[in-house]
Amino acid sequence: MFIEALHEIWKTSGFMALTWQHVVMIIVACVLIYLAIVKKFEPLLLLPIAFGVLLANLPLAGLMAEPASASEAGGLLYYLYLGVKKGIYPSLIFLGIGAMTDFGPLIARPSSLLLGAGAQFGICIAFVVAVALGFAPEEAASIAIIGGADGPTAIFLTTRLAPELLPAIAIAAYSYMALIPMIQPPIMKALTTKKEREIEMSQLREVSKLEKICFPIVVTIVCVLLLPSVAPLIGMLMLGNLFRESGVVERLSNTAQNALINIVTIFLGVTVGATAVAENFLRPETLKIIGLGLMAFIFSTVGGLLLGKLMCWLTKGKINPLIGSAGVSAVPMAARVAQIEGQKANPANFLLMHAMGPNVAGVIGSAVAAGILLSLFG
Amino acid sequence: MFIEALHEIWKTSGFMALTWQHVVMIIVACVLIYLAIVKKFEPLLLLPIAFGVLLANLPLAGLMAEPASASEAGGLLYYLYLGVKKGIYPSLIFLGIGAMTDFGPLIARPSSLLLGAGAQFGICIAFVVAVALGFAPEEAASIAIIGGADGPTAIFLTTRLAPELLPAIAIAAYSYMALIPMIQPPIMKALTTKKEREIEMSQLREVSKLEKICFPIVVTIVCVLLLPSVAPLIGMLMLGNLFRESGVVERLSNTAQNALINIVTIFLGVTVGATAVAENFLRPETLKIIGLGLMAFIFSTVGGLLLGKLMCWLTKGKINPLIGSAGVSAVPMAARVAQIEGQKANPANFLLMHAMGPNVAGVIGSAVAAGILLSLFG
Amino acid sequence: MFIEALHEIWKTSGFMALTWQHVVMIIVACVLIYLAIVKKFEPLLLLPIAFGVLLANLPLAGLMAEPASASEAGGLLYYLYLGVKKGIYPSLIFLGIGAMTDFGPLIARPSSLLLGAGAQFGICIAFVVAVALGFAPEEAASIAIIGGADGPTAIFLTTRLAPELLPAIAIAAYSYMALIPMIQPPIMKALTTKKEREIEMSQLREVSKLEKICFPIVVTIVCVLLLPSVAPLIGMLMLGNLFRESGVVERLSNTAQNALINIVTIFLGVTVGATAVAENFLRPETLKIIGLGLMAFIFSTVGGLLLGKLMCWLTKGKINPLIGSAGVSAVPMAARVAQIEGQKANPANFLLMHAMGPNVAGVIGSAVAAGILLSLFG
Amino acid sequence: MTVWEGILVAIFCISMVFFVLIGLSLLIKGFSFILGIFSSQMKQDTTPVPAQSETVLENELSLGILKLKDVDEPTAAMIMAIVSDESGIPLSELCFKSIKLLRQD
Amino acid sequence: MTVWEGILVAIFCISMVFFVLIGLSLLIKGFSFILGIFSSQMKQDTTPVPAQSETVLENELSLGILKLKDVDEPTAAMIMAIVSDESGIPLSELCFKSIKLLRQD
Amino acid sequence: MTVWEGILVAIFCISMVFFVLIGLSLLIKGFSFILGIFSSQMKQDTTPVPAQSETVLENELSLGILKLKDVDEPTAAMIMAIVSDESGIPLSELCFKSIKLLRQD
Ligand code: NA
Ligand code: NA
Ligand code: NA
Repeated sequence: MFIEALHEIWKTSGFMALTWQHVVMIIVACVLIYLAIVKKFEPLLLLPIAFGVLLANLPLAGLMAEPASASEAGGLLYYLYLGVKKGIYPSLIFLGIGAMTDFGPLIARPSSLLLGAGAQFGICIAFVVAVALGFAPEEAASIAIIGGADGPTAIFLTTRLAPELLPAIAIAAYSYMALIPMIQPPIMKALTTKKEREIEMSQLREVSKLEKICFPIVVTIVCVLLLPSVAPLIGMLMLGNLFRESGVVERLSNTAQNALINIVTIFLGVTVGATAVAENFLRPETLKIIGLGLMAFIFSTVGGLLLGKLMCWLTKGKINPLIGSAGVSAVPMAARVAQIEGQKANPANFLLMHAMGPNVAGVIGSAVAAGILLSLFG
Repeated sequence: MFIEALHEIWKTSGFMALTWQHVVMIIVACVLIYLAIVKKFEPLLLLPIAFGVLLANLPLAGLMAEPASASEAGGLLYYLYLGVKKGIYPSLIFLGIGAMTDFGPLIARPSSLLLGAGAQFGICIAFVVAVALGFAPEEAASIAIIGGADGPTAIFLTTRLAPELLPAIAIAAYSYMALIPMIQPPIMKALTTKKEREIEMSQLREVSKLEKICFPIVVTIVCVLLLPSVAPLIGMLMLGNLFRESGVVERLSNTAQNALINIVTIFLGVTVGATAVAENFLRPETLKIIGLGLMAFIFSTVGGLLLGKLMCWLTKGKINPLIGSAGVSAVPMAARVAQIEGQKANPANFLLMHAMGPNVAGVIGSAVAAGILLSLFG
Repeated sequence: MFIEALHEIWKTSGFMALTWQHVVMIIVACVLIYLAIVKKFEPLLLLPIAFGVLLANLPLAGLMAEPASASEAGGLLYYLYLGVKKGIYPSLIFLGIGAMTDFGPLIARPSSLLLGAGAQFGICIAFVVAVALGFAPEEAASIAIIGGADGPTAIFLTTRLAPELLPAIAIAAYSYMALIPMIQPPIMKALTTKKEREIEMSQLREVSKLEKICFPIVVTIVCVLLLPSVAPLIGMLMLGNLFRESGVVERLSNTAQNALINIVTIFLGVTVGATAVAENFLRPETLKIIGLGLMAFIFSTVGGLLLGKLMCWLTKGKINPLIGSAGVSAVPMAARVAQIEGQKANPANFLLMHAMGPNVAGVIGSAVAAGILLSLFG
Repeated sequence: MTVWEGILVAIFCISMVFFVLIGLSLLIKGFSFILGIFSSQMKQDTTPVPAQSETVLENELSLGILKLKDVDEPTAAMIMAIVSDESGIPLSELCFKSIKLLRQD
Repeated sequence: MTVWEGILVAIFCISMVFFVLIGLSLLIKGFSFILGIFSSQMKQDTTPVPAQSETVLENELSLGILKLKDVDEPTAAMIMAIVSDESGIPLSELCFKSIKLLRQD
Repeated sequence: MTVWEGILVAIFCISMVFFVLIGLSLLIKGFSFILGIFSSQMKQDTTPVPAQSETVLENELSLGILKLKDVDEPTAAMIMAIVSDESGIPLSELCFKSIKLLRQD
């Protein structure tokens, strides 16, 4: 009986069921943990995602198991994943992001929105190439949105259009967002002249509190009327921003920025990671997605920079084209990269606040792009 | 194809589906946002409610859409609204309120509970008038509870008795609670003599920690035994208060007062607002509800004041009748109004702590009234 | 009609339905509240549990009522209890505990894990006795896990194996954890000589940050591969610890340690308490469980101490056997008891950090034991 | 439901509210009385219920209840002002148990 | 979907993005203009948008906007430094409204 | 289940617990050994495990690890005492990285 029980334990242990695919995925998880902790690649999301990958690929743990019947309990992560599946978590993260974001620089210079639009260029390029590589349109759209450089938007769109690609797209999106300081500078140097990079911009005008309060309301009305499918993202982003700017609900603003977004981030990260089981991650598609994602990022940067150059030319040198690259979103990393590159060319050059305009515009831009893709393929 | 897609986008955009009712509701939402931010009308709830009204009336956004099938996802707010529908949020808000409330002044002078009972008078008047106006008894009860001046209680009762009236009742309840400093003073001046308002009250006795700890337990046992239907409200209110007074679970008390109540407030506000779609809000009933709500508030104040006068007479001038008006709940606004009016009549008059007794008694009073109405019509 | 309504209210009031069993349970609840507040018996869980017992035994309140139909709402605690039933809360509590726990002392002296294993001895003894007393194996396993001295683990296992025993087991587990300073010292004195208790231990080596980061990853992989059923507990415990040690996601670590664990603790406590309705609590089994639980605690302490003595002998007096008793988990109470007893014997004796190793090892030990029992009977 | 019935319901409702709350008030009075007897034996851990306005309270707040260890009163006052300012809590509502100085050498 | 269709979709998508964002930008411009007219009558509660780097900002922060009650500037500066250090918020991002001293006797 | 079977299960259970935890302990030992070799090349970012009691620790806490900028030690100590008092965290558990003074002019 002792031997039998031991045999029973062994049979039900994960070692018996371990395949080389599992081992590869565990190694992938460890690499992601390494990137998150040591290389500090967007650790707030990549660390939970990586641990989710680890947990999902330890065989027989059944953390993502659906309940076998109504009376039995399913896996822990199955329940937490419902918030991803129903699109709740990305919206709540946007609520927190809205409460953290100062749209002041955008309101002070509304033309930033153009740069935020230009930096969605990579989405289009990646979409075309993905279609050419044989992806279905829904899949191509989900892959292309990596170029929006916005994690929650990418997760939101992918859960609705191509849920089986979710882990690859989420991991690619967050990894490239973390790689912004490596991806963007060479492109910035290649596409701009030193003279352009040296341009100092005039100080932004002061933005009144009233403008800041009206902004989220106006943006919600216009964007949701034009693109109803984008309501969960833009609506929550702007609600969070209204909490922030109204100044009368500091409690709610603080909670949206802290407890709520953190809880949701943990649940979102772990469960998105846990969808990366070997069967649907160790496929050639994953490599294609990683490649397409990089391409999308590069072309988004290119788009933003080229539009920046155009605006520089139109304004006769009042706009430093470097701030265009900040239009990819990835707040506030991309704006900081613009600041650093600007200061390298001209130590007296402080682009940070000027780059924040396109930077936050990029968040709206990717959400709008997601809304359009959702209208077309949803 | 390009034209087709554009046509498709246009057809699926909200502009096509926009009706004048939507526009009216959007304007209502903007007015509510204005009241919440500029006039500071209970912004913690009115701002989320107002934004919920806005989101729900941008056509085709489908934020409150039920899932078409088990496999498809419903709207974001549909899921968040489940907590309202199942009566979970109001109870959790009461948990937080309990953790914030000091029942000391009530324990020091238990006769405050009478004033808290008197100030439910408006509920009865409004109920009779609502029945006379042709509302069904369930609807009349839900409308009347606005006179309890207690948001979560009103929402709790309405979701159980007349869910289609929820937005109107919630908005009316929170708006009038914010209007307390305007509604009450004229009534107070009309019903009391200057001599009465000048009465200084003797200092309250010290309340021992032991009494404060026993209070929530005793109230729970008695109230829930008498009115089982009130258990979710009184039970959670008293649990929160026990967290506070026990002094051994500060962590839980803090979380109930902060993260938990704030998260629930956001979800409750936005989703209650989102039930205010044009079809069931732009009706004559809504105007009637707003009128009945005001009436209920006025008669609740009258009831509290008259009972205050009676107690003043019975105690031979030891009770200042102004504290009766604080019995409507609306903690701590109504108590502050009593303090201000008392000090206007007699600058040496400090009624705040004396008014806190009836004020917190009013919370229990409205919950009890809700329990009775629920027993009768639930 | 008036009389009728009064009769109706009375009939639906709890007084009519009150039985002596309810009264006994209400008294039990009050005793538990007394123990939690005045005696400070693990109040963070015992206070919510006690209040849950109170609420569940006020008749007709229906807080745990299942919804009668899909459209009707169930009781408040029915919904909150879903997180217990589906095993979500214990895992989330483990996430928070992981974020609070420093495994450094365990890594510095890995042999602590042996002591953590020895202190699961009471689980075995209690299991055998429970089987002998006629409990079904699933029930016996759930009762035995009380000896693991770990609340969330006990709740996790019991919800899966013997949900009807949940309240008795949860209350016993948390009560005995609080009683550690009374249960352990006599056993410690009986089983060790004064000379053994006087042993000073050499200072622990420094543990590098790298080791601390690798630890949760390695433990997760090994434990979950060996015992997949333990994944929700060990996985979340180690994820929390990785949040803590990585140093790059302080936001998530803080939220896991505060808002999240507190919210879950409130919900878990109240709903676990609310399962203690008279019918399934006032049974001879409950007394048996309480007795078996005490026995399990005693034998766990004995097991830890005896293994401590063995290790003391093997290392020729380098290990103070007192730290063995800390292996029962009950972090950090058991470690403190070891410190106090050590210092009584030798005022220069600082065992706290040395006892923390077996203490945190005990958490892993009980989780592993739970995993084995779940594999065998789940 | 006729208006007449409505009036009856309303009267019934308000009388029930009074019945429950008067009952509660009597119960609390009784309980306080019983606890008052007990508490004479027990250690009294009472908290005063402030009946005066906050401005009055602020003046009442004496440094006497503070345990000051090697800190002079002005420093203590400054520390209290800092904490009050930072936390946004009016001084009248802050409760300091002790302020001690760490090595003023 | 053929590549050709894909290109059309892509062009359509990017033009829609531009269309929406240009629309928004014009709307914001218009709104700001209208609000600018109104705000001349209204009390201006404006917050400056810092365009310089943070280090520059730190120097700009003048004690002038602080209401100091019975507190000298060095003490105020020290208090600000303490709060900044404790909370981990750089001084440039902290906003003090007033620092007052309670009884310096 | 007979008692005899119960005893077998119990023995099996405890031996499995020992098996898993001994395995873990060996693994950690091995891992620590391997990491120890690596860490000699790497920058050591270690945290000491305090083995003494907290009261001892409090004395060990030296101001030497603090970067003091234009602040004298007594002031620094006072600041630390304030923070400790406010936050309720004993000084032995607080970790100050630097205390700097802003314009003592
Ligand atoms: Na973007
Ligand atoms: Na009331
Ligand atoms: Na244990």
